[in-house]
Amino acid sequence: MRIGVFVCQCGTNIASTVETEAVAREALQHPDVVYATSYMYTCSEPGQQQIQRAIQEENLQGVVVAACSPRMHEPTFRRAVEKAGLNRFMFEMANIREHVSWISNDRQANTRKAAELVHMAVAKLRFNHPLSPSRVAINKRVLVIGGGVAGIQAALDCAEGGLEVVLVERQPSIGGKMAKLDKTFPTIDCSSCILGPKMVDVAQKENIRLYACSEVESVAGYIGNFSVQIRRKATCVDWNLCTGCGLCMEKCPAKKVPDHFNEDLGNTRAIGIPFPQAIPKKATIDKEHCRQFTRGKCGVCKKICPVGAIDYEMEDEFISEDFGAIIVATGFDLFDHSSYGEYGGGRFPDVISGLQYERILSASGPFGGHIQRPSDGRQPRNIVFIACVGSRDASVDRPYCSGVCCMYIAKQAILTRDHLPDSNCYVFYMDIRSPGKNYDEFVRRAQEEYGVNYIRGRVGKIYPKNNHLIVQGADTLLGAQVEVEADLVVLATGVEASAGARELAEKLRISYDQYGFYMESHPKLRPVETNTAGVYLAGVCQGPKDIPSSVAQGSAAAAKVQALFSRDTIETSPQVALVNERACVACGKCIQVCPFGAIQWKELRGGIQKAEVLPSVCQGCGLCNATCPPKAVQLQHCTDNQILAEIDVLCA
Amino acid sequence: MTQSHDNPAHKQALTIVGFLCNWCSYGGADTAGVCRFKQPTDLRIIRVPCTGRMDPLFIARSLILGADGVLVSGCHPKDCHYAVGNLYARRRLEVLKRMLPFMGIDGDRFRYTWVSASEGQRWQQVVTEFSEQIRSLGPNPGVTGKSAAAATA
Amino acid sequence: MDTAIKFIAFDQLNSALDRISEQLDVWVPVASKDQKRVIQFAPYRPGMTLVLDHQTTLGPKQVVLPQVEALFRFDYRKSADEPSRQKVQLEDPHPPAPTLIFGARPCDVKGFLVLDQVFSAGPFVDGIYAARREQTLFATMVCGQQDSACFCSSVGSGPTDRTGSDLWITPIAAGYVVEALSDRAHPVMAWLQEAATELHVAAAGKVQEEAARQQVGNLAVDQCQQHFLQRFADTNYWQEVAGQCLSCGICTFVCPTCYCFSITDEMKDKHGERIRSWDSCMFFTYTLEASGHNPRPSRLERYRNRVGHKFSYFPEKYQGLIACCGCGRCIRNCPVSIDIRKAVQNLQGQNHACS
Amino acid sequence: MNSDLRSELHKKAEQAWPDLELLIGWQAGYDDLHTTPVFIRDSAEISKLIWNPWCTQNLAVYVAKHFAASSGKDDKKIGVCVKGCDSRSLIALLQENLVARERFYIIGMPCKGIVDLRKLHALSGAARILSVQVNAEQVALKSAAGVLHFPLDEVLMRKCRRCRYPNPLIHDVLVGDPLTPRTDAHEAYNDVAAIERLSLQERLAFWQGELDRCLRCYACRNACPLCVCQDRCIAETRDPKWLTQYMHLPEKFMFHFIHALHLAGRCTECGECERVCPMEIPVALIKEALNKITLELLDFEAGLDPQRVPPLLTFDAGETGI
Repeated sequence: MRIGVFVCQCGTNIASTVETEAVAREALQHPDVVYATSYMYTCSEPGQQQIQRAIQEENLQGVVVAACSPRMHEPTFRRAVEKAGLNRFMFEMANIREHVSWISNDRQANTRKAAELVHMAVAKLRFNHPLSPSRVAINKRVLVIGGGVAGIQAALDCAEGGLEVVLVERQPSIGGKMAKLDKTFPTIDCSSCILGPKMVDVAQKENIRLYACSEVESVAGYIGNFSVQIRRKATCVDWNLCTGCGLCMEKCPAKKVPDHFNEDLGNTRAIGIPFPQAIPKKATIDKEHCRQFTRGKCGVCKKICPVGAIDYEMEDEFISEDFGAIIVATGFDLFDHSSYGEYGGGRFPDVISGLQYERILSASGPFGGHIQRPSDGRQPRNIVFIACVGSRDASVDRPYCSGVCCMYIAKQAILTRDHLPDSNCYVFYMDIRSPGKNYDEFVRRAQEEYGVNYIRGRVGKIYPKNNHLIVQGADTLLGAQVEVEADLVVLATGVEASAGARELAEKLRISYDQYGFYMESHPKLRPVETNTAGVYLAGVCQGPKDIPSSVAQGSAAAAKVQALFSRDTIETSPQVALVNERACVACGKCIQVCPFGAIQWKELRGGIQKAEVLPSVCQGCGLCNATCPPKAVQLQHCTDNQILAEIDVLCA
Repeated sequence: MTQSHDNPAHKQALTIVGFLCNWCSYGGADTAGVCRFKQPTDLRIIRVPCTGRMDPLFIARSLILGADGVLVSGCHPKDCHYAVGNLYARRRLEVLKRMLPFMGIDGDRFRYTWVSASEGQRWQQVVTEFSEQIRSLGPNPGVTGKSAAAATA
Repeated sequence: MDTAIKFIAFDQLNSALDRISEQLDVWVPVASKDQKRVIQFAPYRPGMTLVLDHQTTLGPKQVVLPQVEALFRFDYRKSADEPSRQKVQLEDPHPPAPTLIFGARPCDVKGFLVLDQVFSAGPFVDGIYAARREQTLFATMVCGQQDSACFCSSVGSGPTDRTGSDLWITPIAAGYVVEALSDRAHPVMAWLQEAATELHVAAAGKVQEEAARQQVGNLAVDQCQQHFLQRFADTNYWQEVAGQCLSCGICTFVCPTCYCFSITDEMKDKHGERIRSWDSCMFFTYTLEASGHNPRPSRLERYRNRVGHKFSYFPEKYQGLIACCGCGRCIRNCPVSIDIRKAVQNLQGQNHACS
Repeated sequence: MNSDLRSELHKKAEQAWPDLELLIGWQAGYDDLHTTPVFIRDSAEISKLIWNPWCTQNLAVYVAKHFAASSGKDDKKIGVCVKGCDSRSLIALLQENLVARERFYIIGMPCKGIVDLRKLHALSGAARILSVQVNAEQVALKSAAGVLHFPLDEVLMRKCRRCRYPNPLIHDVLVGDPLTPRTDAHEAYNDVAAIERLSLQERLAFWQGELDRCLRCYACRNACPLCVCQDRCIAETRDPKWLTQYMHLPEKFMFHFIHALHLAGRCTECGECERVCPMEIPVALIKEALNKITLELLDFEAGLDPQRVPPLLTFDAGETGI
């Protein structure tokens, strides 16, 4: 083999702590290396041209680039060598930036390490073989998990492009958190006025099938060919019959059922439609509170239902659907503020969360849009907003900024002043985060035009006194203690990963961070892809963000799916396991351990059994390779010999 | 690899072989780099798709041939890109870890751990701790004692 | 030059060997620590305890034909200005030093007579083997410890067979009586200080006589070349004698006459060695062809080849010399007690039980 | 001592014969101290079968390697004689679906222990052993130096002195009455514990000394009923190339790591690897150490329950402590 080695300086990113020239010089000493050089930016156009020229002029059969992480630029360089006529797998990368130059300033040790990493890459490359991808057909159906605004946007965009979409929503209605909001910042336009039509669109699009009250049970398969089992939870109402007339809800005798849609600020019935604009507009029985279930007798709704849709015996139903791609838009939950003992720990009815206040503000909310205290229905005069409750606070393991609270407090304060011009609004804040378009102007309006009192500082304590809540805090700008006699306290509760996010990630085989937010493929360059091909992210499930960003991600994910589906087939990676039939002793252990069912028996002449890998099913994990005692199964591009060659450079 | 360096921080370079899964820990090491989290320089990382790819024999061979330490790192259990690869791996790796001392090879020279792609700081901590541990153990005599001989030569 | 018969008292053995080992490399049979039964030849070091009352587990074959040896070393050197050009530099192994194998048995020495035919008798001479063989002296001991696996007398040797030896050692009650059998032995004789007395010589004569009377083994081998060829295709026969074979390499590795080897280049980066290592015809890989085809795919063909090679093909090629020294090591060490005597005896169609 | 049992064996083999195409047992070897496996294909040869404390070979070694793939003529089975320890190997093969239970007719031999020839030779010293008589629990060893008497227990193999399963755990017929096991699991790993008490340096020195004698003859591997790779063993293959042909210590360590780790959670402690080693390397200890680990860590012993999956071929997402 004739190998060329290209050591990137990455401007000064690498060159400042690694002697790239020396690394290239040493590389020339390794067997098969016939060309080695160092260059300022190997990934740049001229850098890639240099590689291509060397391939031509030096007749290179293999290329090593020592530069940044292969997770960054391996695809770039593979394309570059392929353009020059090499097979893209005749390429190896040594990571001398993230793993060398950026983690130590010891020039000598870094240079040594970089040289050894290059040596390992060369040693491995000597065992590389050209590999060619095969193609499999794509099932052009897309699954969207989560019917909040991000999921709705993704589903609509996909459907608009003619794709068949299945939208799975855990709740009885789509709409997500946005459906609960009264107005949206910074335009103060009505949330349900802008979301409602989109929800209706979902219901009306012929190529969107909506499964509400449903969850993803299991996911098998791979990009282009996922097979998903969906659990349709028993609603005890046959939705094929239910007309959404609401009669059952009217007559239901269980009247003290906490209204979750209204954040438990009011009561609802044990059967019903969560809110007037719900999509689908179908009734659901809350088994926890339904007398038929709690007391074993009632049957009022069954008697009253004009279409006979009530079915107490209904059980969860499982359906299997096949998809080519999956968009995950599972949203978020709110931080539970009861862990803040100094704010009452959930004990004071007039210390409420931001979302509860949204419901209070909402004309369709529990108080019909009149601002009143949950405790006694009195109209509050002094209202205190406390920012960063469950955000930017390492003591409750939420060190991150939820990104939306500063803005929604400003909005809520403005709306409060609008509704109750005589009221006083106070906002305790740490910093104001308002980096969006027209956002900072909006906050300034709250302060300047609406006279909201912004106090920079933390609240130390809230305690009740004479039907008021005394809010004690510090004003760090004045350096003084502040005490406000409040009637209502709104906590700007932060955003956290939704319940069950981790379990779903495990089913989808995507990663999540320590807080349960899903990991994108690359924080900047691949923001809606995951590391599992064919699974895309949209909305807050990936990290806190506001409505415009969620909608943008929904559209972006849809665009990714459209791009994927614009071809009829997809290349499958040739980095899959391969059985050497001669060495296979037919012990079956590979078949036993393969997580994907990608290995099966194959019968040769004379009834001899051998293992056989299905390359389109194999995901290339190499578990079979590690398990196979005679090493008859070898993971291509990560064979035993390749790993051994790398080890031997270091140890032998 | 027992070259000596003039820099007092590297009186003697160690050979620590790292086997990192592509999806989590390799990404975690990248994250640590991107964040400029400073780390000891003895580790040499070999990228594997999954810790499930790790035949314990790779580790045994590295230590037999005289690697001073071997570090295997993958996705957190239940968070494997391939669903269950690391669940197989942790059994196999733990069995090896317990077997090594029976054969006279210090089990402390081998560590396996789980670091996700977002845990750059944790990676820094793992590398620093393990490198310190290996440094305190000194060069691996291997099964032939060649490194010890080379050190005295 | 003093060529008289010499005597080494038991308590003088080490001092005698100390003296000899100043002049020559000396290999002696010693037990590995705590393992009384495993006896191998090892380079003599002062203070070593020799085990001379047992046959060794491994014969001294490795002294002349080591299990692994470098035929040469090679080094690729890259041209400084044109890295794609490289020169290869070869380096020969070190020349062998004069060596004495002390305490071998007649069967062990007989093994070398077989190896010599292949490596040094011509027409193709293996320089490395020949050089080492040329430098090696044998101080052989009359054998008095046959067991139920021994059959040296059956293959043209015996407990007092002096063929191939340079010195002859007879253990008597007080020590060892040493005679020179070849001119090459004279320097060694000169380093032995004590001359044997007449009493010593007489006692040695008695031991010799007693040993010479032993008929070790009753295997008849006169017609086995032909009989083997007649049995060649009789699968049932080979199933009967070797159906239980595990295909391990014990019989060949402990055999003093097995010489098959493998040649491989072992390389790291630009440096390496071409090494010769013992191979075993019992291994699947022995006749595995590059195509993947194996003409001896199962244990039966492989065991048949072992018998045929020793008792038919070899004598056919080398003037009737049987490639077996009757040491019995293959029988004694076989995990499933396969008896090569039975396999050879029954070739002739006799129903002769081997004890 | 065993003439009654021998005739019982013959009788039971005769009874089973109509359903058998082949019967694997032991026959007399080249002297009184040696037995050799016999493959009986004709009922007239049943009389060759023997059963005594010299019947050392684990005949399960032939089961997967030679006969697993072949299907019987007219549904006839393969008979195989197994001791308690050997039966565990069969179960381990069943656990891995390497053999089909219905293919085999298992003749179980409750076993009081097998004589370790090395111990006999150690007792007789240099003198040639002429004959050995075993009467109940006593051994009379006649050598050129005279007759020696000692308890049978003293010359039993190491594996027998720590045997917990003298009675075959799986069988179609039993020859003789079941016996009482001698030790509990706690004592079974005494030999491993003895090594563990050494310092790390002493352990390394111990294995360096032992493994240095290895010839890589692969007898330990080939005698192992569970080493099913055999001719494809990675100790010999060039692709992948795990080992060179050198005979340095790293190669020898590596080979034994391969052998042992491939048996982790699978070894049934039949001790054949150690018995067959011509260089008397205590290789079974390595596997025993691994068994101790898998027992403590994963609560698993190979070759007991045919339904259980070997622990390294499965996982438990919820397990803690590892």
